[in-house]
Amino acid sequence: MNDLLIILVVLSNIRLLSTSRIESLITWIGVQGVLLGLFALHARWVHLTADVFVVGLVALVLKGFVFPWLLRPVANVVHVSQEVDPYVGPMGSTLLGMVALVVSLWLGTRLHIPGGDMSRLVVPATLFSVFCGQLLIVSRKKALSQVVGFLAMENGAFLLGVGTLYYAPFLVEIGVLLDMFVAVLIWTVLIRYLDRAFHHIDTDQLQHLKG
Amino acid sequence: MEHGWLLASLVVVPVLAGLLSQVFTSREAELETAVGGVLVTAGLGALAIGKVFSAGPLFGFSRWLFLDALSAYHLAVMLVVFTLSSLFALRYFGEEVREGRLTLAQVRTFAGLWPPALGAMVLVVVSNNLGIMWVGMEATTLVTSFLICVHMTRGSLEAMWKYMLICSVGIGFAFLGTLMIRVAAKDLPLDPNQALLWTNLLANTGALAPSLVKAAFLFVLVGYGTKAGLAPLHTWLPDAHSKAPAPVSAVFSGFMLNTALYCVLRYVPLVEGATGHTGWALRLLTGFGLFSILVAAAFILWQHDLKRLLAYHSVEHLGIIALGFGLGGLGTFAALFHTFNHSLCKTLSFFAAGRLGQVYGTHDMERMGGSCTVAPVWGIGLLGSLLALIGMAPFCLFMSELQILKAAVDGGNYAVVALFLAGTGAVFLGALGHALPLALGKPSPAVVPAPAGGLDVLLVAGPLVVLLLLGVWMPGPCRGVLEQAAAIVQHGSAVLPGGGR
Amino acid sequence: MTWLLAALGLTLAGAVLAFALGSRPVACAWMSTGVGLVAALLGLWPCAGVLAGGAVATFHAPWAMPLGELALRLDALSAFFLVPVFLLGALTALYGSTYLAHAVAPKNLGLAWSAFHLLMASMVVVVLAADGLLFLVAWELTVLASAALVILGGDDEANRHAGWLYLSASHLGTGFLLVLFLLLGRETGSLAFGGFGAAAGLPDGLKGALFLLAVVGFGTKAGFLPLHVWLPEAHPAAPSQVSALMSGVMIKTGIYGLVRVVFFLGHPAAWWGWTLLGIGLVSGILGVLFALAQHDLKRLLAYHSVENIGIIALGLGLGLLGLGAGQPAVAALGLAGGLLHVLNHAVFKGLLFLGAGAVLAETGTRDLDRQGGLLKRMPWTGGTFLVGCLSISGLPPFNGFVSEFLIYFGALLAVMAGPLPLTVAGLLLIVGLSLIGGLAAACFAKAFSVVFLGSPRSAAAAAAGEVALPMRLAMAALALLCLLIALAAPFGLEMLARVVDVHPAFAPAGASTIGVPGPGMGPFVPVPAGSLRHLARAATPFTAIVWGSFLLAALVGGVLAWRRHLLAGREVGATVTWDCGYAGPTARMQYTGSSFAQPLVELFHPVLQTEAHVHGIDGYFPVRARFASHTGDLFLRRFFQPLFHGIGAGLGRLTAFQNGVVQAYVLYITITLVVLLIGGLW
Amino acid sequence: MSAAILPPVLALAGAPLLQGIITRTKAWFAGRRGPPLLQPYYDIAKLLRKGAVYSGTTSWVFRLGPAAGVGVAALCLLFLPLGNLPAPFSFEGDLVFVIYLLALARFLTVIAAMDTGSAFEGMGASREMAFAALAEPALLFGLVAVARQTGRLSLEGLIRPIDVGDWAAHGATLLLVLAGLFLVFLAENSRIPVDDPTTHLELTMIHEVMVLDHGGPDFAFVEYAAALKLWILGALITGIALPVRTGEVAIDLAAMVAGLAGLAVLVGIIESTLVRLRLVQVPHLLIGACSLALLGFLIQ
Repeated sequence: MNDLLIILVVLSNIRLLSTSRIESLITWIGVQGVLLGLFALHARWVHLTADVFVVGLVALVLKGFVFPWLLRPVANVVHVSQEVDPYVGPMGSTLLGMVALVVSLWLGTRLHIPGGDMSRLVVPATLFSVFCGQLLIVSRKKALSQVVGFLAMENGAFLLGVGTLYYAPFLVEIGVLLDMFVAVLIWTVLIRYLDRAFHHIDTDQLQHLKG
Repeated sequence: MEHGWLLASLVVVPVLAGLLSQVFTSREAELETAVGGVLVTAGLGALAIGKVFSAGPLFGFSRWLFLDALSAYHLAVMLVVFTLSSLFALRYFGEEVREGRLTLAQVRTFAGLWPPALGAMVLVVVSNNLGIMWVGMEATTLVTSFLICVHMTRGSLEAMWKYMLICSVGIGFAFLGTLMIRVAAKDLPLDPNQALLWTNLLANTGALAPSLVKAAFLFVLVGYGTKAGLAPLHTWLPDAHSKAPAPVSAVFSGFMLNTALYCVLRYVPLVEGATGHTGWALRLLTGFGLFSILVAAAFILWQHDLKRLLAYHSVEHLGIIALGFGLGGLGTFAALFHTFNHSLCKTLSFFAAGRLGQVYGTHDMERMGGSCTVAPVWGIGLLGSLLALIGMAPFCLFMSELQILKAAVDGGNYAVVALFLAGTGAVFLGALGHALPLALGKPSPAVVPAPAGGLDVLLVAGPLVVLLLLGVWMPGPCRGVLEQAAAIVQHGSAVLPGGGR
Repeated sequence: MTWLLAALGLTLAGAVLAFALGSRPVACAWMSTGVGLVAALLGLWPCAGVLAGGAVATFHAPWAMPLGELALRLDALSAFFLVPVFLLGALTALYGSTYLAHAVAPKNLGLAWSAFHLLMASMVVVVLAADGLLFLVAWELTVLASAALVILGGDDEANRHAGWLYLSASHLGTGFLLVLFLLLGRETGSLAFGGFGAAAGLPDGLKGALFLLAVVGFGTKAGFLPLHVWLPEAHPAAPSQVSALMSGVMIKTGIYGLVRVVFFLGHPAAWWGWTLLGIGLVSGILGVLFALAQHDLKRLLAYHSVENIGIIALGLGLGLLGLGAGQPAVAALGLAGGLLHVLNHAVFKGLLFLGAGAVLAETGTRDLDRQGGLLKRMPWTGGTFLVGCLSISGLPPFNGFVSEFLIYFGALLAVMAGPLPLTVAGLLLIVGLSLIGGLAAACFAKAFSVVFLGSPRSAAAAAAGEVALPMRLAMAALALLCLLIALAAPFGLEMLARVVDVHPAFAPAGASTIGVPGPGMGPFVPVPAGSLRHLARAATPFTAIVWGSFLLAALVGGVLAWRRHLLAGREVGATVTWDCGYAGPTARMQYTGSSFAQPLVELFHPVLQTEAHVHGIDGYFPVRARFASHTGDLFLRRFFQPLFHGIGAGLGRLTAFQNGVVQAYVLYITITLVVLLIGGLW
Repeated sequence: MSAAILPPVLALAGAPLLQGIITRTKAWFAGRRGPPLLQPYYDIAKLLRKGAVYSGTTSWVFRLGPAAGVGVAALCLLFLPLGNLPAPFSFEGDLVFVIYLLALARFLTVIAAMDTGSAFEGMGASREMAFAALAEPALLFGLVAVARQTGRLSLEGLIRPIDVGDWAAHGATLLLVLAGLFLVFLAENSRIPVDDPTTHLELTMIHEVMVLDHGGPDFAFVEYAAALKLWILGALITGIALPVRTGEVAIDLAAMVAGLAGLAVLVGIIESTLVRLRLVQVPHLLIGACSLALLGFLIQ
């Protein structure tokens, strides 16, 4: 079941790479968030305590629903629905994603996780999520796509955390999620500002500062 | 446990001050509240630092918070920079408030975020828990991002966007690294609540999985390195530094970068311990350090914007510091020394650049000639700090760079010696070429000379005198502090025997 | 040592006071003169004591600075180099009391004096320091103080550029010195000079590397070609009093450092001597050639500093070759000659720069071809300048000849007695030195006659008058010294021997010198009786030269008296200069400096690459014609500028990476991470 | 000691005679009778009896030059041996002293010329300094080459020991060195092919044009100093060229005097048969002189 959830997360990443519609990006990052929330609860099911449960639930709600809920209005306000002419298109991104998958799997074999009671897929999936997030940030031009990429990266890290540790201090996990939440808030505000100042959110055109 | 609240207060007080400032409706009162919060924190910090160096490390909250020589040293540097910058902020924004160029909302943004930024950075250095340390670092990024665009312009928005995106990516990597080190310590018989404590990890480095620790360090290095401005991860830095208001730039350059590097430092003894003291982590730091120096040299040569110039100097000096740590031995000591020197010096130069920018209405160096004539106090401040930055004796930066060079020579790293000298040499040539006309050229007749007040003189003379004095005289206690801090980076063990409640 | 510390303290106090008195120029000037003179008196006394055979004085205090200690040490070598420092320091301060106000903007006067005293103090510490760190700090202070003076010397772009070039060159040179001292420190255990003597026992390869580092690092300061490029820019830009100090004394700290380090390194390899000899020949000949082609009086003098540093290097190189070949007489004479030339050059170059300053103050230009006829208007300046010209050209009976004679003597011995390599070295040196001498004479014949003789070429020159008394006094004192040093040479040999004896090869047995020979001291054979035995061979010639000088004065005086006697009562008429029958000669018909130098400049065109800008007459009717020539620095134009521009352009390409595209920035991070991960986990 | 007095006395008395011999030789070649041998003496005596006219431009430098020329030349004579006749004084390295004394005289003459402000004299002065800078190394080189033969460092030490044996052993070296020294001799004394002292075109002259403005006793001093210089360099060449070392003062003396006279005749012959080189070629000649001396040094 754990492995299944992880594979679903990987697939959701590939889906993120292969779309250029902002709407679908936001949807799928939400789906990924739900998957991760479920994974957090399921992976730690045996050792479940109240605070771990709360963390899992908060993660599920935040990543699965709150973040998309915050991002979607922004996309509407700034009137952006589609990546036009990205640096690397969906096809290319997906292919690069495959390469990243291979690299992740190789790196996964090099990183031995103590204990052995965890899914062997956690590390490659984590790395793959991170690479996918990077790929989104690098290849896309709209600010929103990059935020989604950033979230995908963070999701990868979250995957590693819950996938390998049955327990992490409540304060740390909540602190991390809180930071996440604030970050997304700031992103949304910032994107609105950008749109107001530049009348677009094409980050490739933010090139006034150089040298 | 009684120390716990002292340490916690260092985080809480500034946050409260930030909140408190929001209730005022007078721009001056808001600024003063924010500055007051910083000053109170500085007083508390001084108390804590004094305790560390007189009685050993402080611990609190089940050892989650702690202050040892290394963090106390960084805290001291931070408080100096922050206090000076706050005083300068009074001067800098006071000017703009008087001229009516700053709205209440803008002042409110600044006053509300300025002390919490200090709180976030303090949280980084007082955390024994590597996870909380990360939380503090991320909070720093989030809190400071809006400080960049106090003056909301297209440029500052662009800079803020890049800052947020790049640093978030970096911090994301750092989080992964933090998790990996936790995973590496999975098998240790530690209470899960205590497993991410640096002191505990340090006590068990031998039992950590080496490959995972290595991977963790790479993620941490790249992640925090991004925030620290090591090339080629530094790309956000010139934009953010040049577009932020001067006091913010000063804090960015003077301490935020060091905070990030401090995080990396905490990992160094762990990694070295886990990989059997082969110098693997140190070599990486050396490489990043040298590369940063060389890259910064290239950009300094061709720079036109004063604040961007200073930003690249930060890249250079963070590179020098990283190099010092990478070389180990005397280099560690020197790198810590250099941390203070660079922070103080860079703070001063950003003050001067900011104030002169107000006077000239531009940061374009070609239009800023003759600052010693236009605004003698700040002109001298800029010239002095630039000379210090490029390693002119008898400023203390010369001394610390010399010590780093000695570490390299002693280690027989001739390639490092050559590259270091070449890089700093190129920086010297380039920056001096900028500095001389900037200070001594003929000002354009359109510029109105600006008078300087007592606070200005204090803000310039104070740092300059300290920089000069430390270059020719290092008091015994200072040396002791640096040696204690250096021992922690090198062996880590220095903290353990005396530690504990 | 107490006296020296007092002198040092006084000078430092002077620096502070001058800054405080900045708004009262007159008080500031007199205070500074007083400080300079008193410090010189205080400082010269112990130096004289040590040179006269007194005990080595040391001072030691802990220094709250890692790696360093406040250790000073006054041995014969330090004392010898301190003499010109104090001497010229005092005289330039005296001169400056009226001069500096001409050269520096009023608001900067206090700062300039402050920098002057700081320069003095730091030079004293450089020469006295017995600790690497202290030496380096003082060394950098010297640079900073003198650069400040260069920049203050004028309020324009040119001065700033000169200051930039100077600081940059010094910084790059210091880089080599840092490595040098740190390496020495690593090999001998600490940065204290006391232990550096152990470096004599190091492997040859390492010693060679140390030697090269010293040559490059110190050579940059001293002005070895081709590291001299800052010198012709910075020296003319500074106020003349400071040019005198920089050219006369400050660049000698480079020689001091080189000598000190070479002495630490013990037995020299043959190629060290050849290196210095080569540098000396190139610097000497090219230095004087470039000087010959200049129109700017102070630039001309600056190039002559390169030339004289070349002569000093020739002497030192011969000394090292002699040591290497086991010819102590050649070694002693070469080293002594080189060292004595250090003192002599300080005196006559100081004099010449002060003279140039007086001319500049009166006519307002450094351009040779706008001067003329000043000897009648400025008899003191002209007379003393002539003495300087004769001295620097190495002509008897002045001091330049004495030191060159010592070097010639060593070279002659090398030719006579040495094995073949030493013979060749001696021959090269003789030819080189005589060529340098001939060219220098040509150059100073030009400089003196164009400035002081004939009739004025500009209104300013015609209106010039003699300078104030303090300036005249300083110049007269130096001119007198030019003569006195030559006349006192026979008595000075013993002092010179004490300086040379600081080298461990000459150290008298039992005497403690720096670097007491340890077990691994290397293969050189200590000469028991020190160097005096060899130098004494020059006593007879020196005495003969002194008597010859007196006789010459008597003969010339006699001839002059006879002429006076002959002309008494006869008709002595005055007329215009005969110009082949042309009845209306004008000042513009005189030979200019450029025309005077033309045959040699033409001959050496391949090296000088003088650019001529001719705007001549073509056509049948007379039009205005113009001719201008310019000789830039070959090494600056053909080597350093292209090199640094190339490096700069290469680095400039890197800036394309900061292209403003945030995606690219993130990509850098990703690539870095992936590369590190793959590399780190492979 | 008595023999040591002879060379300087002879020089002081006989120097102008060499000039007379040269002029006479040239006249003979031209088929004229020429002026009497003692004409230079008459000239000097006549000049000494005249008054003086000084240009208003000049200063004391102008007046110092001629006197210094005579003084320096006289001082040099003290260190100059004449074949086997010893010099009154000698010390190790006196050859350097003598050469630098001559340079001193030249320097003072040149600045005296420049003092007039005349373009012609400037020309001469400029050329004089340029060529001297090249002649000096050649002269020193030649003497050092001989010194290496005899192992002594004074003029007396390097000339007196040269005997027939030396010529037999190192004839080639000495010959080459002599050739070099002879070229220097011609250049230093402003003879053809370097300079033509009798031309009437100021633009092409070197030494003569420098002294255009001197008159009366000053000009007498200039002429006399030039004669002394001719003697000094001539004596060096003769001393090396003629290995007559009998120890009999009279014979040695006669040989040297004859040698000097022969040298003067040789100069006369050269001046009659060769033409002056173009000025730009003079440096080549002097570099040639240097190379000859070097070659001589190398083959020993």
